[in-house]
Amino acid sequence: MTPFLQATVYGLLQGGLLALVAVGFSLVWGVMNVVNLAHGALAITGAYFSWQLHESLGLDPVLSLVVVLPVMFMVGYVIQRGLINLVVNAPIWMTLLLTFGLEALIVNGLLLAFTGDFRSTRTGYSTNTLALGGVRIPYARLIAFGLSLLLTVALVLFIRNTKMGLAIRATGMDRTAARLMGMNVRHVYAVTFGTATALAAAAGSMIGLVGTFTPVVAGGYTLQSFVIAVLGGLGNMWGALAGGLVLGLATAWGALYLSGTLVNAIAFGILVLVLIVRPSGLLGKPYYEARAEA
Amino acid sequence: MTAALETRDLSVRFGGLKAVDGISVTVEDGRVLGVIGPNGAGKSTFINLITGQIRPTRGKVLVAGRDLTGAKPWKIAAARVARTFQINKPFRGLSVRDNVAIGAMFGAPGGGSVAKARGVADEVLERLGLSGVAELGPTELSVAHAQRLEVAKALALRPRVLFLDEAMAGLRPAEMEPQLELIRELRREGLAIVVVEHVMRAIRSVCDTVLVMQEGRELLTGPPDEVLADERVITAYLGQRYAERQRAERAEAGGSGPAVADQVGPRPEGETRAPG
Amino acid sequence: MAATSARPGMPESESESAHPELGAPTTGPPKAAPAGRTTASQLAGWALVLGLLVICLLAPKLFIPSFLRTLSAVFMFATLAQAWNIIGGFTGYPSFGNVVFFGLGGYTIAVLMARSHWSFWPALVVAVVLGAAYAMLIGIPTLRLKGHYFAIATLGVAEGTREIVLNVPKVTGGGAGITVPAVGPSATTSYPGNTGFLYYFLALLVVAMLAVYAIARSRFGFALRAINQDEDAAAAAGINTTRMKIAAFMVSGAITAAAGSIYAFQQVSIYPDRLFSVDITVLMVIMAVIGGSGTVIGPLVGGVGLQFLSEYLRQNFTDYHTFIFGAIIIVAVVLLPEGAVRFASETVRQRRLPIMDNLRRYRL
Amino acid sequence: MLRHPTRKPAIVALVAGSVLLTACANSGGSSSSSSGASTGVSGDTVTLGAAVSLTGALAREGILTREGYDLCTDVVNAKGLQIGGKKVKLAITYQDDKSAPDTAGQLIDQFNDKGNKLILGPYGSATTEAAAAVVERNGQVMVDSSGADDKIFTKGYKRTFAVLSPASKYLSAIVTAVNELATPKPKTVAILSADDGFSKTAADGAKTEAGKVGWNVVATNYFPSRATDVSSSLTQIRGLKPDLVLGSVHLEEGIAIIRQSRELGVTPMAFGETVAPPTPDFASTLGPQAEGVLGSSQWTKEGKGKDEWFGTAADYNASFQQKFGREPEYHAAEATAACFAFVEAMTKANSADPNKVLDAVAALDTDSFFGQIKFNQTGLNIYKPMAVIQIQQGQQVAVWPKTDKTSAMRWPVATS
Repeated sequence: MTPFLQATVYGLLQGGLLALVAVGFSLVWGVMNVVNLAHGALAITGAYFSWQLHESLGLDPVLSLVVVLPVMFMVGYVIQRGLINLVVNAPIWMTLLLTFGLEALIVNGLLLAFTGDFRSTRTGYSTNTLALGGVRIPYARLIAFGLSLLLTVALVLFIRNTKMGLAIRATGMDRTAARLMGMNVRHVYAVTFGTATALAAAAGSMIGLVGTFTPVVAGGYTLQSFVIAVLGGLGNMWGALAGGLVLGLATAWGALYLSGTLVNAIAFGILVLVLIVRPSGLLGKPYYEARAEA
Repeated sequence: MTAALETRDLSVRFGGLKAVDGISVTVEDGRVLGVIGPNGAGKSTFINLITGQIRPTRGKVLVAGRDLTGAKPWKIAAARVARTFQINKPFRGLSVRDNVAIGAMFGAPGGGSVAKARGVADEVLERLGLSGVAELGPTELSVAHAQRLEVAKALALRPRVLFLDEAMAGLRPAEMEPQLELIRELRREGLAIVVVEHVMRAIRSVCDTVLVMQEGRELLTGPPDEVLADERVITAYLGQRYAERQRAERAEAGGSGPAVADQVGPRPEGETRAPG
Repeated sequence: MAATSARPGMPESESESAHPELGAPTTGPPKAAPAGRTTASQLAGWALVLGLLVICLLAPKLFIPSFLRTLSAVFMFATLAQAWNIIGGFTGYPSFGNVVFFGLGGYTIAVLMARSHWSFWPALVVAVVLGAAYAMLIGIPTLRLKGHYFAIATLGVAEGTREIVLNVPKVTGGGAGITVPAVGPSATTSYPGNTGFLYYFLALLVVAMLAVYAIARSRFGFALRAINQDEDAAAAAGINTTRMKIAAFMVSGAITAAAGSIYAFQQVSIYPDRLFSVDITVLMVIMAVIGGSGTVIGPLVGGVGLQFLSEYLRQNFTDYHTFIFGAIIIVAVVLLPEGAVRFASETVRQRRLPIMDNLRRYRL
Repeated sequence: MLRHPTRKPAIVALVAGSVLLTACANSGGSSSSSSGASTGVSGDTVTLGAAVSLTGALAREGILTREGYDLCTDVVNAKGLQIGGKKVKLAITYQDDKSAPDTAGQLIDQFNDKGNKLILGPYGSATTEAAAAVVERNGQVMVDSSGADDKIFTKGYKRTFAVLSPASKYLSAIVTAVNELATPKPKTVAILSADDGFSKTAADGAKTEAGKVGWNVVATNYFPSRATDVSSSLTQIRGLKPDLVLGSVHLEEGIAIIRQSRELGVTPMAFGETVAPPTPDFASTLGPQAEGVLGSSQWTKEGKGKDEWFGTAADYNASFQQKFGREPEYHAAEATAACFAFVEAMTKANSADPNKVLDAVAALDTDSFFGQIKFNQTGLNIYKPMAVIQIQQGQQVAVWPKTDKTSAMRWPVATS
């Protein structure tokens, strides 16, 4: 029983962190119909940012978000406004290629700047765990999980209750109508992408807190974001959270009871299955546009 | 003789919404059925149910007596049922000629080679007066030509049943007449035609029967003049308040002319023109 | 709406939607010309292409061994780009998992040659058939999906297939890879060497070019283009869209599997990470799109151009080449969204560089 | 958006043609300038070719390998290399194989065309294997610095030599060392391994060795190569309470095992891992958690042996520190050793002619900062033992094989 509980707890904690990586990805996809292949690279950029602040100023990764979030928001804003907006109306593979180029640029830029060395943001509480019976909960992962929940809730509140949030939802549903209502779509898109980038960077900071990173792991996080975004339904923020938790649990249990080498196969199996059976995701309404044929 | 097209109790639900609910119609060869109703009444969905874009949840579709309920669109096309779309759907990368040739290539029974299909396309274009623009791209056409292209694409299938979904939309009155003449001509040739229109002049001038739909259901069926004068139709189309006002106006004028004036009715683009 | 036509290149004017590819295509051609008419200039163009092929056939005499190998890679990627072009360019279904056929082809010949001691040629036939069959198998469910959903589903299939290959080490060798018996007593087919592989890849490229050329002017090609432009209208015009899409995917899969087979034989030892690498898919897409997707010649131009470019960058900018390549992709996507081939023909037609048109075309 | 076949075919073909022709012409032209293929000496420079991974998954280790090669040229050129009675400069030309085996093979061909017949191995088994096949065909000579999978040496290649121990020795060395040094001896061992070829071979080696010394292997568990979350594997073995946990891993899985073991309360007497602990990132990332972890290393600065170029292992350590400002890890040392083997062979042969160098490498029997080097029929270094290190006070210290310089192994090291 203990291995099961332990794997469950760990899977949930890991899933919560992955959800934070994916929520911005899902937002961008849902609102702008852009699949951002550079999302993982932006998360890892956040990890380096936070790590650098910790190394040079001794700033705790959670505290460093005060700096990381606004700066990365601006970075995202500029990328969208200056680059992605240029091709946002193009056939979808164009944005895929553009963001792929962006990913190559960021990852190799990080490699040149920080080398390929493995990094980890090591804090005083990195090693401590909370033992509940036989189940152990590492504090760092708990913090990362809590932050995930907090930021997801904050994002939902932002989207639901602010004027800008309304604008983002409106443009996501019908851009022409939004424009007719006097919204500056370019600005709204850039804010959306900036928000997604800031959230990715926050997730990156947490990745540095609970584990190790190097520029080349960026692609892996993008792939996991795919799975989670599809699982949760595009642009659905609660869905992203649920998708992350489901993915975390599925891989933890799969590795425990089947084989550790199957975790990726499980993740991609879920992805394909969800797409075919229920392209709207677990929480979404049926997404008619997803299908070519009724 | 079996009717060219028959639907029995045709229905579809999207979740809780009954988009089309129990529509039964019969269209004989050489007859024109008009379908009218306010936006959202389910007119286009009704066509989509027949031509296979949407599968019905209940009811039957018979083409010349053959049961084609829920068949895929290309099966319907092979049964010589052709349609236009409310929003024009040209193949933008292809020339006007090739747009039409596609239908002759695949839709016509037995199909044909690319060269043969182009030959058929040229004939159709000639007939519709589009020969001059055969080499252009569909985005270079005027609205009138674009609407004709949609019809040409459908005719290339050599249909016996033809659906025209708002083929008059966006046309100026002068441009409408040739289109109406074409419909009359096709009707003389024996095609069974279903016309979905907001342009009441068109409905009155070409239809043998008119079906009025409201919220997915049949409100009324009958000859055009009768239907267009019906109180329920006016209310459904123009709303309660406007209907009352018009009734008052009519009483004042003492006239009894057609209630639904030409070219009234909500336009798909939302550019509703006030009647009168 | 005014009684004028929508101006080409101004897609956002009226029917703007937040999901452009789910609705109507976003732009139209300045002028659509008849397809499939054989003209003198076309013949001249193809004669030139053939002439180049002859030159490249003579390459073993003209060039040094490593160039043969580079050229083999160029031919292989041009072939892969062309195969992607069938499903992605013509049909408009952007497969992001086409590498799965490459890996499948490679592993088919490796397993048959290493474990069952087949010789290369019959194994190649099996690989091609399997490539087509697998395309059908995954195409039936995934080709119901549109746009990004299809792209992601195929990506998932490719990654998932790699994981399966990794998890059956008894057959595939798993992560340790598998070695084709190419030399020594266990070899079933003599190793063709650099020149041999150059011919194999060239032959395959010619096959792919001819296949796409034939498709482009056949009914099949018209059906695919119609599906790409508007699937509902295509179905209403009598096109069996399901069957056509699956057929296109199968042709694409078969050609890609053949390329993977030859590649595996050339490499001798193969590993799942390389044979199912998402990078290979991305290269296919980039080459086809930057050359000009949906054209016959574009993927060839893109494949040849980009492979040589990446080779040049790697040799001359050892530390920065990926960085530069990424930047070039970004610039190319922004400036040549319609591909080099259309850019060139537009330049000639308008007698000026249509860069600003391209910039405006997809801008928000 | 034209969906036509060749609308302007002439133009299009012209574009395609010019691209192809320019490319052909360029490459053809540049090749003609290559020279010196027969002697390997062009002017007064000997150039070795090295395909290393500078981008992609192996970029980290590839760059470390390049540093080892760079140090070799620095030291050799400072002391002066004499071949054929004249002083020649040693140079290495690098190309990035992008961590892809096919690219590595292609690069070896390119080196061959440019007259680079002497090849320094890439990083990693897959790339090395691809390179070895090409080297054999082209009649080049390669000294492999890090391709350790035993598979490479079962193919009968005559032109590839490895200065390092094969994969099967990586983890079994820790078993041997612990069995020799530990009291109380562990009775049970759990092996965690990545699922790539190299790691699996190493895990198999340890399993065999553990059987020989009479330990009970309670679990052998695999996870995906380069995984950063191995918690499920650890959860599975936690209940088995193994005395020793061995990891056949790369750096990221190695760090994850230690870190997540602490998180999950997996507390054996000790952990031992391949590859990861000798890498500086390991101790710097894990901090106190790294204390006591055993690692297998191809080389330690406490090793015996010396040569005229680099001196002793300690001297090598010093010169590396001087150049790069930090201590070398074994990746760099084995790279330098591969380069050293070429230098030594060229000196012995008094030529850079590939065939003469090949014979000289095959006949090499020399002491070095890397230990004694002598190759057997398959190209493996017969004298090469693995070393075992332990992290003590944040530093890696050699604990095995026993010499007068090595420190005592701390045992058991389990904490909390």
